[in-house]
Amino acid sequence: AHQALHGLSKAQVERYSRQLLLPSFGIAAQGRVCSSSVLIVGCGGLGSPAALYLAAAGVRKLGLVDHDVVELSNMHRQVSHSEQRLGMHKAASTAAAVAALNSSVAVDTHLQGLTPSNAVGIISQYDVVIDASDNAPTRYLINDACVACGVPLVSAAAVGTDGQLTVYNAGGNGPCYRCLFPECPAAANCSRCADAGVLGPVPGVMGVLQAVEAIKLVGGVGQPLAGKLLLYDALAGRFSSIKLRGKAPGCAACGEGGMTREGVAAFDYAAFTGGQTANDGPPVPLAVL
Amino acid sequence: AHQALHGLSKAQVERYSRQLLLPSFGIAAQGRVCSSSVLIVGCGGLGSPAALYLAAAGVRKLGLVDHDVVELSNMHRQVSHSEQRLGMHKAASTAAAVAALNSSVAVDTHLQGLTPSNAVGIISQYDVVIDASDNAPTRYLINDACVACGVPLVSAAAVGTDGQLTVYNAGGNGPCYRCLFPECPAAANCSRCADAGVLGPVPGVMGVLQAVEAIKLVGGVGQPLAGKLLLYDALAGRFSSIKLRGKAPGCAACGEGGMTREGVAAFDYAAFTGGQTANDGPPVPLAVL
Amino acid sequence: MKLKIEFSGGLELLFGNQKEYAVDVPCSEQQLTVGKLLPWTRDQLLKDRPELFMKGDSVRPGILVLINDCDWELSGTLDAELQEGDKVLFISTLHGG
Amino acid sequence: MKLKIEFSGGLELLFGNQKEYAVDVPCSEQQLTVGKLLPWTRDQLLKDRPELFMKGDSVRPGILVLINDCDWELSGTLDAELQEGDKVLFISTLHGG
Ligand SMILES: [Zn+2]
Ligand SMILES: [Zn+2]
Repeated sequence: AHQALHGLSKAQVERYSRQLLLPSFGIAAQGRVCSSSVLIVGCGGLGSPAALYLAAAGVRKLGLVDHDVVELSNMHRQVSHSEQRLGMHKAASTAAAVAALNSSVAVDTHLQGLTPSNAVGIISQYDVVIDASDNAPTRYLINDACVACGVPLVSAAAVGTDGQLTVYNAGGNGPCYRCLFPECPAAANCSRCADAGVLGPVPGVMGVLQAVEAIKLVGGVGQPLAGKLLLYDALAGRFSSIKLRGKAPGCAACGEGGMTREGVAAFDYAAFTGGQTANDGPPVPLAVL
Repeated sequence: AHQALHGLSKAQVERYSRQLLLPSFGIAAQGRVCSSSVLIVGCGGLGSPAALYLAAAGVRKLGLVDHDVVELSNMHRQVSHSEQRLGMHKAASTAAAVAALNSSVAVDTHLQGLTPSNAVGIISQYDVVIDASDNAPTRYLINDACVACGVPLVSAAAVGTDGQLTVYNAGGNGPCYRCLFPECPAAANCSRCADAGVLGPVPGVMGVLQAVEAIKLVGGVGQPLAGKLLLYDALAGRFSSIKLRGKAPGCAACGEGGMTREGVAAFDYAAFTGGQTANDGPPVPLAVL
Repeated sequence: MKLKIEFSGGLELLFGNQKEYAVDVPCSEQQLTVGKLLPWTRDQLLKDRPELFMKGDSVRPGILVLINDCDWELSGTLDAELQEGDKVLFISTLHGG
Repeated sequence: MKLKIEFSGGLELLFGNQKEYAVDVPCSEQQLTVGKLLPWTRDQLLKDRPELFMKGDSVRPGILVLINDCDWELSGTLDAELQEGDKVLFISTLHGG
């Protein structure tokens, strides 16, 4: 009878008791989290902590997308992996970490990575998507597929000692990624970790913040971090928040006659981004050291 | 010859390559991190991510203090543990997670918890201390021992959907914990997770931020978050920073004739805090659910 | 005098679980100290357990008072003079982790 | 006109690895648009690889311009008029993770 009332088992009540106690969260929000599904694209520096905290919080299903394998140079920031799993597929390694932490979470791994042809099919199965990817083509692809499928998108990035975070597509007049960046930056303007380096816990901070925002969305609590961009400057120990433009009327993704599900599959993301690949490039030569 | 130049092995160069690439970090800061020691008091919601990210970043020695065992109600936020390690001592469980992530980190576990008689002996062995504890007596004890030993202290707390973070004892005129709170709050004014609940990833955010601040301190980079208190309001998705008072001249810890190493061992923290214990109390009855 | 009063760190639970108040506090000749604001806040805004907010003439131990995001110790604690539009933030220190 | 100019997201690497500049920009009758500030910033502050900052009359794709922490799209982009004391922040979007 009790189980029927709130939909949580006795083990769930014990496991999530500290969230059930929270007046601003409670049984209703926990129940929604326990029946939600979240997709994490990228099991690296952002996706590692996002996956751990979403699993711990008790989402029903976690989707994990990556096409890389765990390398030693990932280990300083990608804490869902382990030395024993070096060489393993990243999504499979993160799935193992999730299973060890909370075996009640269903995990779907997508080992081929997100592509224009599979993106809509995968993303349409989830309530919220987390962009934890590391390259421009994938970021445009995720944005377009989330717009086409009407799925909220928690997007973050981290390079060097800086982090950025915002929520797209969560209602209101907030912009999508293409509203902000209608034209793709040149490769030289795209800071990536493999080229520019990154202080390990900086993506960690941003990835846990992504988990917070995803839990707020699926739990139906709080104000999503939408229409604003949160900036973290780790060296200064400072966060700031900037107010973003509204939707661009002529946006190729969210505007009138914008991106459809079919349009995503047909779009040439490689050409649009000037031949940038969805692969993390080889490590910069460190012979100088 | 190379090793002699920068003190890092070939495996270290590969593992930490993304931090070595960082102009603002580089080989000098990584070298300092690799020869540093950090003590984490509390292997719970804050200490779990702090330990993972400090291990990943490559500190030489990590001290882990706790006296509790892993319970199911911890698992929604204490991501260094696992279902398999339920019932294990928390410091030992976190040590296992650290070893899996970076076997080159030396781990010292202190399973008896921090007490007035052992605090100075333990803390004086470390370069930086992280306060990841969950109760008032331990927070005063850590503060006093860090003041007496001259060790910088990265202090954070999280309850409900709020987090707080500051760095004490890191040079300058910043206050210590007793400067801010010379009189202990009554138990009813002390929000703790076991009583008030906590949204799982909120201590996660604060714990990773503690790792960032500890790495800045031992690496000698950036501005420590001292003399300021960083506030995180997860429901609003907002960070703010407030300016704190300077040192209180008459502070019982850092003032003239303040706390000595011997004074810490002799101080009655239980009496000072009105009989609050260093134990996380039993869970609030959840029969109502 | 028009002020913003905010509560954080769980203190908002004593104030109807509302974190931000825009208030207009009666005062003579635009003179208002924090010492006078405290009992007004207790009497007008507090909904629950008044003993957890004030002790004597001041706030309870464990509560920080911030005027425009600066510790009130920097501006005279109870004697700090408030100006039109000031933000007064009360924070309860947290011990959890 | 006295302004604060800030760079973030790696853009500071083009500007001598300095994140904040306090500048005094020559202008006629206190009239200065962002469109005029851009080439001044490039010519006076930029140390390295000018092609990564501007493209044509505007900033390169991937750079956000914020005036007092608000997206310049909200105030007219290149035609936005600056006031004494304004803060102009240039952010490079990040792709890493
Ligand atoms: Zn759009
Ligand atoms: Zn002191």
